[in-house]
Parts: sequence; C-alpha cells; structure tokens
Amino acid sequence: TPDSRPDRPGALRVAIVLAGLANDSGFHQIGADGVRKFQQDGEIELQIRESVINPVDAEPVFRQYAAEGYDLVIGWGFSYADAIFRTAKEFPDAHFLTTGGADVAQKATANVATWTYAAEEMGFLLGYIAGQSKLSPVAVVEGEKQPFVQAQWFGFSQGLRLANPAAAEMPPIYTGSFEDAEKANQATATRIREGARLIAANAEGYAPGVASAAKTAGVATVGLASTTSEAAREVNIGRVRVDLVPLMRGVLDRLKSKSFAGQALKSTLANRSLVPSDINKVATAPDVPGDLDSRVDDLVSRLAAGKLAVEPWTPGR
Amino acid sequence: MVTACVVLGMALLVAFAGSDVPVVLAGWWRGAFGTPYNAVQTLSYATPLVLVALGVSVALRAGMVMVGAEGQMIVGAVFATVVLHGVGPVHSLLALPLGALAGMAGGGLWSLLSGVLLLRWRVNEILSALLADYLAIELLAYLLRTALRDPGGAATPQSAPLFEEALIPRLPVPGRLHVAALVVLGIVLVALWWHHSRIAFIVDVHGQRPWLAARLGVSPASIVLSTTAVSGAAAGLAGWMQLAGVDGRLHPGISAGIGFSGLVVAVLGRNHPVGIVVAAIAFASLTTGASGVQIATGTIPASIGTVAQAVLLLAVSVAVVLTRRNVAVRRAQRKDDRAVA
Amino acid sequence: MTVLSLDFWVLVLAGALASATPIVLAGLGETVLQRAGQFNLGIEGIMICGALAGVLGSAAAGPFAGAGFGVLAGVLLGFVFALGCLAGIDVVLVGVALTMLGVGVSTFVFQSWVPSGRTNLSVPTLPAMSVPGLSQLPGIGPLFSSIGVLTYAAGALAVLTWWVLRWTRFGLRIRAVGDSPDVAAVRGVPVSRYRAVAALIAGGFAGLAGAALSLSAIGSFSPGMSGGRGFIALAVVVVARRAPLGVLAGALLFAVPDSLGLLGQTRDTGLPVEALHALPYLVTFVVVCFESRHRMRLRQDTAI
Amino acid sequence: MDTRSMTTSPVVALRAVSKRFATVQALGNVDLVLRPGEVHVLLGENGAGKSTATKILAGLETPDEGEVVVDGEPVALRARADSIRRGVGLVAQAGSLAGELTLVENLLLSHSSWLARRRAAADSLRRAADAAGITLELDVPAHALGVAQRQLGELAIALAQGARVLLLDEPTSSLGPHEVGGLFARLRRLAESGVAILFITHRLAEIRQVADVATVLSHGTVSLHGNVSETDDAALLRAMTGELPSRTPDRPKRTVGPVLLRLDEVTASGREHVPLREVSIEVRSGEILGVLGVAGNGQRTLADVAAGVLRPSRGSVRTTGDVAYVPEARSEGLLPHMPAKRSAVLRRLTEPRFARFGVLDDRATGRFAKELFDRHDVRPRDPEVPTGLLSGGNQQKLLVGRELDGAPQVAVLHGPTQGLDVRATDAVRAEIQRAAGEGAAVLLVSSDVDEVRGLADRLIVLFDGRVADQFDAADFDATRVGRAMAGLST
Ligand SMILES: Nc1ncnc2c1ncn2[C@@H]1O[C@H](COP(=O)(O)OP(=O)(O)OP(=O)(O)O)[C@@H](O)[C@H]1O
Ligand SMILES: Nc1ncnc2c1ncn2[C@@H]1O[C@H](COP(=O)(O)OP(=O)(O)OP(=O)(O)O)[C@@H](O)[C@H]1O
Ligand SMILES: [Mg+2]
Ligand SMILES: [Mg+2]
Repeated sequence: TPDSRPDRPGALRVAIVLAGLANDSGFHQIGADGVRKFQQDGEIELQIRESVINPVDAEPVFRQYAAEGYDLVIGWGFSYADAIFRTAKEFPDAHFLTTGGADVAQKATANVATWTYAAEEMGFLLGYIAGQSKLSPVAVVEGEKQPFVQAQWFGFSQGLRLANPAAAEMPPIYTGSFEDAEKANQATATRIREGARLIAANAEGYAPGVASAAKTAGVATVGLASTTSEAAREVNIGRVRVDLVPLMRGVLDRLKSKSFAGQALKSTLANRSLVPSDINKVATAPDVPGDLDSRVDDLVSRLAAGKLAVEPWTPGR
Repeated sequence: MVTACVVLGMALLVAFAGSDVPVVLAGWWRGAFGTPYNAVQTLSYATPLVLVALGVSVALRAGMVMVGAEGQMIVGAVFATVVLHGVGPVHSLLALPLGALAGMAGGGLWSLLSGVLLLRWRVNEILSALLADYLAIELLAYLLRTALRDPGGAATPQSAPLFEEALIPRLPVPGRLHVAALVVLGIVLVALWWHHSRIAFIVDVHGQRPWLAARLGVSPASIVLSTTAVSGAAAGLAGWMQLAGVDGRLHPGISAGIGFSGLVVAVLGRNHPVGIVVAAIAFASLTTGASGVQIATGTIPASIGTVAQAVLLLAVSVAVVLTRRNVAVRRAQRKDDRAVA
Repeated sequence: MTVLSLDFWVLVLAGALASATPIVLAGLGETVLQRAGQFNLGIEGIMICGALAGVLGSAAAGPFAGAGFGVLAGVLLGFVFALGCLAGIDVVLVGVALTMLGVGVSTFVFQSWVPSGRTNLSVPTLPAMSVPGLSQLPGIGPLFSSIGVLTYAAGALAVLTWWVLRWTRFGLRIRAVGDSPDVAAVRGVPVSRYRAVAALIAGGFAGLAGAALSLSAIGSFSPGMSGGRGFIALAVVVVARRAPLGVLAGALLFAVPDSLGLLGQTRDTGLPVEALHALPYLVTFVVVCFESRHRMRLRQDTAI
Repeated sequence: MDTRSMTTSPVVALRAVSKRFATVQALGNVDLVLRPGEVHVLLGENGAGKSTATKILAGLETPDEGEVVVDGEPVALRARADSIRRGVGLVAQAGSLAGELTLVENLLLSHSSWLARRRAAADSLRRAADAAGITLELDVPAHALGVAQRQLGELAIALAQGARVLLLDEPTSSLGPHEVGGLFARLRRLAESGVAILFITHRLAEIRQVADVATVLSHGTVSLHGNVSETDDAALLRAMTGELPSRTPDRPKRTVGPVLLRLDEVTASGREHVPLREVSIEVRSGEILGVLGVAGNGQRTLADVAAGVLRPSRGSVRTTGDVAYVPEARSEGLLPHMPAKRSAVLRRLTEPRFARFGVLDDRATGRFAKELFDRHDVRPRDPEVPTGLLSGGNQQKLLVGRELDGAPQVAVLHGPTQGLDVRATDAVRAEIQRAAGEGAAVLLVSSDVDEVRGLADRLIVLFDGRVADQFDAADFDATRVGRAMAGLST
C-alpha cells in the first residue's frame, strides 16, 4: 500500500502527485520509487496520488496536501509546473518540488524546488550502450513526439555514433501514444521486417508491445525496463534510469535543517542520478562486452571531466 | 436493483482495497464541498461543463447528438491563443472580449463542419463530429510543436503564457473561480428564457417532424446551422475560459475531457438549464471528491476513485429516473383527485 | 523500398489486418446492439477489461482460454449495461459510466496483480497461421504468411453476424426491436429481453476485441492499451451503416490509413507526424462524405 | 347463424373488465364474448374503448378489474407472447409492422421456427393474401408501403399465422371497396372454418356484409349487444351516440376562382415503392379535386409533393397561400410524445398571442387547444394528455381540425376521415365542404370511393404513378373508374 504509519514520530509528511500510475515502469515509477525508499526506511510519511493526468486537476490536489500540512508536495508530471508555482504562492510556508523541462530550472523560488533531467545525456548513454552491442541498423520506436523525447533521441544518436561509428540509424516512428502497446508492436515488427537489429524505446506504457515484437523476431532492444514484461527481460540489453534517491536525500535533509530554498535539481550523468540499469546479457545481442559497467563508468568520468560533451537539443530541430 | 447490484460491487471493490464505504463517502463530501476552497473548486470545474452542456442541449433539441464539443473547445482555444498572441499586450477591456470572441468563432466554425455536411450530404453528425475531434487534437499537437511552441523551451508541448491582461480576473473567493463564471451564470439565465421560448419549441418540432417546422417558416438549414453554431460557440467559449481563466496557456490537455463530459451533463440534466447546472455540479464533484476520498482513506488507489465516479454517476442517474417517475405519478394522482372532485 | 513499392504496401496491409481485428470484433457487437435500438459508449471500458481478462486467462490456462475469459469479462460488463438500461438510465450515461468502471476496475486489478517492482505478466499469445496457397505468392505472399487466429475469427464472425441478423428469427426480432419497440411488442417480441441479450452479445464481442488486443501479439497488459479503439469501433459502425459486412470494410477503411500513417514515417514524405497520425480520420471523413453524397444523388428527391 | 351462438362455447372472453388511464375510464365492467365461427363486430365512437378492449384480449394491456377468459379458464396475459401462444392474432389500429422489415420478415417474427425460412413464409403469405383477394408487395421494407398496403399486409400476416382468434382493429379504415370485398369473403370463410373474429369498424355498411354479432361500446360500457340480423342501423347508432347523426349536407354550389395549386410534369420518388411520374394537375379556388387509385400507386408521394413536404426531382409545384396538409399517416403530422396542446397549436404557433417576450405561453396554447377540441369534439378535452395516447380517431380529429381551421387556401387531405366514427366523419366532410366554399383549393386523396365521389368536383385516378384517367364528378362511372384503377384504360 502506498501509505503506512511513520515509524518515528516527527517523520516528514510527503505527498507525491503522479500524472500516471506508480507502477508504470517508466517516468512515474521513477518519482514514486524516489520517495518510497525513504518511506520504507521510516523517514517519511508518504502519500502517493496517481493518474492526475491534467494540470487543471492537479492544482486542487496540491492545494489540498499543502492545506493538510504536508511538509513537501511533489508534482511529478511534466506539465505541472504552472500549477505548482501558483499553489506555492498561496502557501508560502509549505514546500514543493516540481518537474519540468530546462525552463523550470531558472524558476525555482523560496519554497519551490525544481527538478529536471538531462534528456540528451540520458539518450547519450542509452545510445552508447546500444552502440556497444555492435548491432545495426538501430530503430527508435516512440510514443508522442514531444520535446523531452526528441531531446533524448537526439542525444541517443550521438552516443550511438560514439560507441559504434558504423551503426546505421533508421528514423524514429512515433505511434502518437505513450500507452498504445499494439501500435508500438506493429511499428516494431515493421522495423524488424525492414532489417532493424536493435530497437530503442522507452519504458512507457507501450513498452510491452515493443518487447513482444522483438522477442518474436529474436531482435534485441534497449531502453526498456526489466519489469516491462518477461519478454523484455529476454531481449533488452539495458536502459538508463533516473535514480532520484540521491537528489531526494538532499531535499529531505534541507527540509529537516530548515534550509529548503529554491534549489534547481537536475539529474545528470555527472551527479550519478542518471544511471545505467537493468543490464542484461541477452542472446539476441551476443556482442555486448562483459565490461559494459566499467566502460560506462569511464564514459561518465570523461563527461564529468569535460573531455566529452553532449550537444544539446534545440526545439524546432 | 441496478443500484443495489452496482453498489454491492462497489462495496466489494472498496472492501477489497481495505476501507469502508462511509469513510469514502465522507471523504468525497469533504473533497467536493467540505471546505470553501473545495466547494469553489467544484463550482469552477462545473463552469465549463455548464457552458458546454447548454450548447449541446440546443443541438440535442434539434435532434442532433453533438459529440464534437471536445474538438470545438480545442479549436476555440487555439483561435483565442492565436489572436491574443497576435495582438500582443493590450488592455484587458479589449483582450477579454477579443479572446472570448475568438474562442466562439473557432468553436462555431469547427462545429459548422458537421452542420454543413449534415445539410449538404446528410453526413451523420455523430460521425463527422467524432472525426473532427481527432483532427482538432492532431492540429493542436502540430501547432504546439511548431508555430505556437513556447520559445521558453518546455519539456512538454505548450504555448507561451498569455499576457497578464488577457487572463480572466479571479473572483475574490478562495479557489480558482474566475469572473467569467458570472458570464456563464448570465448565459444560464438566457438559456432559461430560451428553454421556454417559442423558438426552442420550433427547434423541438424540427427534431421530430422537420416539415412542420419548415411550414412555420423556419427552414431546416437555418435550424441545423444555427443550433450547431450555437453549440460550437458555447464550446469554443468554454475553451477560451479554460485557456484564459485556468491554464493561462495552451497545452494538449486544454479540453481535458470537458467536451465529452458536457454531453453527459446535458443528458443527465435532461436539457433543462437548471437540471444542467445541478448535473454539472454533481459531475464536477465526482472529480473534486476523488481527492477527498484519497486523503480520507489514504489507501485507496486512484483506480478505485474512477470506479467510485462510475458508481456515483449511475446512482445519480437512477435517482433522476426515480424522481421523474415519482413526479409523473404524483402529477397523475393530483389530476385524478381533481377529476374525482 | 519507396512508398510506391509493393513491399511497402504489403507491410501496410499486414499491419492494417492486425489493427483492424479488434475494431471489427467490437464493431460487430455494437452492430447487433444498435440493430436492437441502443448504443454503447462504454465499449472502451469493456475492451480494456477484456484485454486484462485475456492476459489473466492465458496465464492460467493458455491463450484460447484467455480469449474465453475476455468474452466472459465483456459479457459481465454487458450485463451491467443491460441492467442500467432496464433501470431506465439514458444509454449515454450508462455507456460513460461503463467506460469509467472498466478503466477503473482493470487498472485496479492490474495494480493489485503487478505492484510496483514486480515484472509485468507475459503470457502465451494466440497462434498466427498462414493462408495456404496465397502465402506462396510472389510479392504479396508475406501478407498472408502470418495472420492471427482472431483475424480469421473476426472475418468468420462478421459473416455469422450477417447470417444471424438476416436468416434467423432471433436476428429479425433484434431488428424489429430496434426498428420500433412498440411495434415489436405488439408482434409478441419481449423487447427488454432481446435488448438485454443484445447487450450481452455486444459486451462479449467487445471483451473478445480486448483479448485480441492483448493476446494477438503482445501477451501482456498495459492500462492504456485500448487507446480509444472503442470509440473508433463506434464510428466504424456508423460508417458501415450497421451492416456486419460493412463493419469489415469500415474497419479496413480506418485501419489501412492508420497503418499507413505509422509506416509512412519510415519514408521521407515531408509531412509532419501529426498529419500522418490524422490520416485515418481524414480518409474516413472524406470517404464518408463522398459516400453520403453518392447516396443522396441516388434518391434525387429531398424531403424537407 | 342464430343458433350457433347458443351452442358453441366461447374461445376468449372479457368478464366484467374495467380499465382506467390517468384521467379516463376507458372501460367499465365490460363483457365481451368471442365464439368460434362467429364474426363479432365491435362498434363505438372514437375513444369509446374499442382498442383498449382489443389490447387487453391481446395481452398488451392488463385489466384493472375483471378477467380475461380463454377456453373457459381465467388467465393472466402478461405479454403479447402469452396471447399469441393461445392463438390470438391481432391487427392493431396503430399498425404493427416493423418498418425496416418486409412483410415476410414481419410474419417470421412470430414464427415457431428459429430459422427465417423466407421462401416458405412468402408462399404462405401469398396464399393467404390470394385467398383474401389481396395483392401484396412482399419484398420491400414495410416503411415503403402506404398505410393501406400496410393494413392489407397485416391482415395477410394475421391470416397466414392461422390464429383461432383474430382481433381486427379498424383493418379497413384506409381500404377501398375492392379490397374490402375480397377481405370479407375471406373472413366469412375463416369464420366458417371455426375461427373467432373480432372486427372493429366505423362503417356501418360493412357490418351487414360480414358480422354475426354486434357489441356497441359507449363511454367504456356496453350499450348494446345482439345479433346483427336483429338490429337496424338506427338502433346501433343510437347505442353509439345516444342520438341520430345528421345527414351529410348536399353539395353546395361553389364559385370557382383562380388556380391555387398547380403541379407541372412532376416526377418524384418518395418513400413509396412506386414513384410519381410526370403528373400534372391544377386545382382552383373553391374546387375539390379527388384522387382515386388502388393503394400504393403514388398517392402518398403526390400528397407529399403537393403539400411541399417533398421536393420533386423533376417538374414544378406551385401553390398560392397557406397550405393545409393531413398526411396519410396521422402521426407524421403530430408530436406523439408531447402534450396534445402542442400538437394542436402547431399551425398557429407564430401568432403573437402564443408568446410573451418570446416565451411560449402555455396557458394560451392550452386555451386554444381546448377551443379546438370543443369545436372538433376531440376527447378527452384534456390539452395536457400526450398526443400519442389519444385514441386513433381523436388524433385524427385533432389533426384535421387543426389543419382546416382558419381558412387555408390550399388543402391537401389524404384519408381525412380514416378512423373516424360516423358522426365525426360527417363533421369532417362538412368541414371540407366549408373550406372549399370559403375558397380553398382542395386535393382530396382517399381510398373511400363514395367519399371522393360525394365531395369532389373533378376526379383523377392514379395508376403506377401516372394519371390514368380524369373526369368530372358528374361523369362518374363505376366501371370506368374500376378499369382505370386496374390500369386497363388507355
Ligand atoms: N408497421 C406499421 N404499420 C402501420 N403503420 C405504421 C407502421 N409503422 C409506422 N406506422 C405509421 O406510420 C406513421 C409514422 O411512423 P414512424 O415510425 O415513421 O413515426 P416516427 O416518426 O418514428 O414517430 P416517433 O418519432 O414518435 O417514433 C405513424 O402514423 C405510424 O402509425
Ligand atoms: N395508454 C393510455 N394512456 C392514457 N389514456 C389512454 C391510453 N390508451 C387509451 N387511452 C384513452 O382511453 C380512451 C379509450 O381509447 P381507445 O383507444 O380504446 O378508443 P377507441 O374506441 O379505440 O377509439 P378510436 O375509434 O378513436 O380508435 C381514450 O380516451 C384514450 O384517450
Ligand atoms: Mg419511430
Ligand atoms: Mg381505436
């Protein structure tokens, strides 16, 4: 259950509002998992509110939690920012965390921390892992054509080229829905029939469709979660996950020490909040090197040292 | 019996999730009406529903089922965004009517697509409106990715925020109820007049026997076009209200299912303006109450909130049916008594 | 391979066949229901429950049992629909409530079954078969090399539905009930019972459509997987003018441009992706307009 | 004939049945006994309760008091199916054909086999129709048939079903003499073979041709019961209305004015199977043009076109002034689900007195309706009753009254007296005379040849959508008309 009594009195009360389901293996699960850990440790009292799809619907929810005296209200959805900032103005004593694109980073206020992630870097690392498999051509299957997604696949191409300059890339197919597994299945099957040897996708609602088509054809995938489906376990090389825990650790600490103020958080490779995860040795990608972990570490340190840069995506590209 | 069955099923589900019905109901009440803010919030949800439903009811009386409000809201909001961004910051006395007119024009024009095709080639209006909804969604997605994109660079598609003067001022109440809610109230009064007007009766007649209406000098073309345009304009106006009163900028969720719910509200309110207002508040309370349920129980996942909404909707509908039956019986009895006397 | 090449179109058509299947199935049920004078806005909710029931059934007893489970779940929700209508609630309201109910229940069961951190179920899928003879044809052979059993079933059920509506007393009675319930009652047809049966049939078909979605190729459930297909099915029934064989045509009319919109992205068309996504709606729109116009020309006179 | 009613035991009967609708006591303590081999005619004014009695026998309504007896046993008929199972066939007054289905398919609706064997059903239907002297179109959906053809079709279906009790609620109201003749012969034969027949009509002349026993209802109670051979028309009429109706006034002299209705080479295909083909007619002010023809030869399309409800595909229609229209199917001119006052006010709705500040004045419409009901004897005089719940005849009175009130310049009347009782029929005919006298151009379409002959100045005969013959009323010649109606004239 998403809620349990605090083990310790005086535990922080945290509410997280998700635009989707907490067990979607994707974006919303990142948010939920990021706070659930602290709940399990008894450090916070947690309430999770799922599937508040529209920002219009989310605002009263934020407000309700703020009015109920929650210490931290997290809006975990990309279009929540306006609603969070509006609510935060009404509740100057409450604390909020909002998510958004690059734009929110500059908007953090005294009681609103912002979070975003380096989509290009996430894609870059994913592309790097994909390239390590030496599989080619690579095809992207994705849901909606949205800025954060476009940025990710822009980074992906760079990572792929770095790891495997010979890799051919097919243009992405956007099915038009992050949920529609059947269309993703059809798009994947088509790409495979056209020769794709590796399918790149994200761990969203449509992911089971990608996994099953890949499994049927004996083709590898990258970007899916191993919880996506059992098929995904058998074909997916790995993915890049947002690990919210380190950043959340800091937020909670500052809340406790009453020094919470306007942080702009960003998950990056350098701060180890974007991490490779679910790395599998799968039969469909025999050439993935055994020392993938250390190669990734190496890549991350080169990035951190500034020896390597990911070109940022700009809208309208 | 249906209610019994459904309530039983609901109770089972809730029990399954580890909570009990009174707590859920109390939570729903608290979420929907328990605090001034929540009550205002419910009203604020109800506002666009009322507007859309009033429009839909006009078309329903002419015998057309309007499922196009969703798309009309979108196109209305797009028009308003384009116009407002186009003129740039102007005084709110200009910006507000301009936005409203643009919204109505957008919604009205989009609805005329169905109206004209129905008249010209008898294209089923449910079908054309449904398809037009999807087209509007794709159009919005395209514009938000290209011409109307927020230059500030957001992670999700959205337009730049409207300038300050274009935003509808809020009423001095807790919660986000804006001044345009008063406009809607005015529209309800007009609708009340219209509902009992002679022309509305002629529209009814057209819905059942077109030739009789035609003989009164009201041509099918004028009825079909005017009723679709009115329903579209109402939806477009609602689109502007969401844009300038609630969201402050255009984004893909601008219509948020309101167009679809508006049809439900019109049916639930049986086309009567007062019925529509009551139905809209009841329907809005389904959404606002869901938060209360969650907070009250703490354990119930959102999906159960959706189930609770369905059950409440069925329960309210059954209540409406029973009340109507009672009223009819009582009326007959009264007449009987008079006849005996 | 260009947009004009045969291979490309084979791919498009193969995709269309698969994606038309659930729409045909749901549309057939809706056809029966509409012939009985009602319509169900809740197909979407039934479909998603059918998809989940299909997965659970397949996990327990294999894919064919899964399809059966899907039907069963659909019939159950069809029963709720029938009850709601019998209670005198407007069909629009019952349909909307049913959509909410279906979405809520399926999500709830799914979350209970597969909580956060647990791996989603993968279950055996229904087999696909090739059409003997046709699959050996050069060029278009691949189109027939692997067609799901439910695609065959959808075709067969369309013919069966047509046959039942036309050649059985049951079918005639359903049509009479839809045509005019008062008249049907005078002819001795128990109207409510026939409507209820039609609702169960429609529910069963929608449930099977859901199972087709989860069991034809994917073998897993995800909460949003019905993706608005219930509403498309409704539209297709209108396009088909409530004729079972018309539903086949209507579903393909939608599915082919839909598939084309997906695969068109792999070619350099120069069109924005939204235009490709809009393709099926646009094509359906245009075809319906022409068809209506043609129909009107056939009967030259216009009633006022 | 007389002894038979003594000896045979009843198949079905109503015993002391009462039935009340909200404000109306439709039946009070009614006994009605149907015996095999007997044609039992049920008479009464519009709204007397005839249809209600029939519906109770058919299981469509349940009595408040009293019981239905079948084969000597009291039974509870809960649905139409119960009484079908007991062999009770019905031709309902409002029509009971599913419009989307053909006649054959309508027959199959209550067949015992679960398979729709169209060929066999068509054969049995055709046999039944032939035996009754009826010609039918079996392969078109019922909605494409005119009312008369639907009535014939329903009769044929009832006959083909081989019921042992036949309830016929005004089966002849829109049939011509030719069809009625054939039908009666068939009914007599059926009676002789042991079928019990209940027959409702307003045409007294028909009674003696076919009926053995008569029951008269007046305001829901039995006012006369006896063998037809032992009663005379005057007694029946007295029992129905309590008085003798006045005679139809003789045709007054009218002054004929300018052409107010003109059809030029009109070709049109309406809902009827037979389209209208190149029809040209002129009707002048003060003139009544009668239209005759076997049902289904384009009459309905002609009326629709003349009234401006249907736009012709070729040719032109010109009317001058106000057009009154009484369509063949009365419900097409009414709003069945709305209060009767709404149906009543339809023609005058735009007058200022019916609205205040644009709001429909319900009291004014109520008053108007009440006056209209008084003038045209629409019963009950309750403007709030939903139109569709008025008895068939009263709906017809409302419709005709509404249309002919207020001196229309053109009147298109299709079967204006169908379903009306003797008195109301006379009243409507007088009303038509009056309208023409006041200068209306009247197009009168009717299956009742005598009615047309009695009222019209000129006649045309339609066959297969064309004008087969036309002549002045003075030249009326039954053989010539018969030939034209059969398509034999050149
Ligand atoms: N099967 C039938 N047999 C005989 N008459 C019929 C039949 N069906 C309809 N009618 C008559 O035809 C007329 C028009 O019927 P129709 O069913 O078109 O009405 P409608 O427009 O559907 O009415 P409503 O809107 O009240 O349902 C009515 O007078 C009715 O009595
Ligand atoms: N369902 C109903 N609800 C209310 N009143 C009804 C209903 N059915 C019939 N009535 C009323 O009952 C009375 C008897 O009607 P019924 O139809 O039996 O008359 P009828 O003798 O058949 O007349 P007609 O010759 O005009 O057909 C009428 O006043 C009618 O308005
Ligand atoms: Mg009807
Ligand atoms: Mg009657």
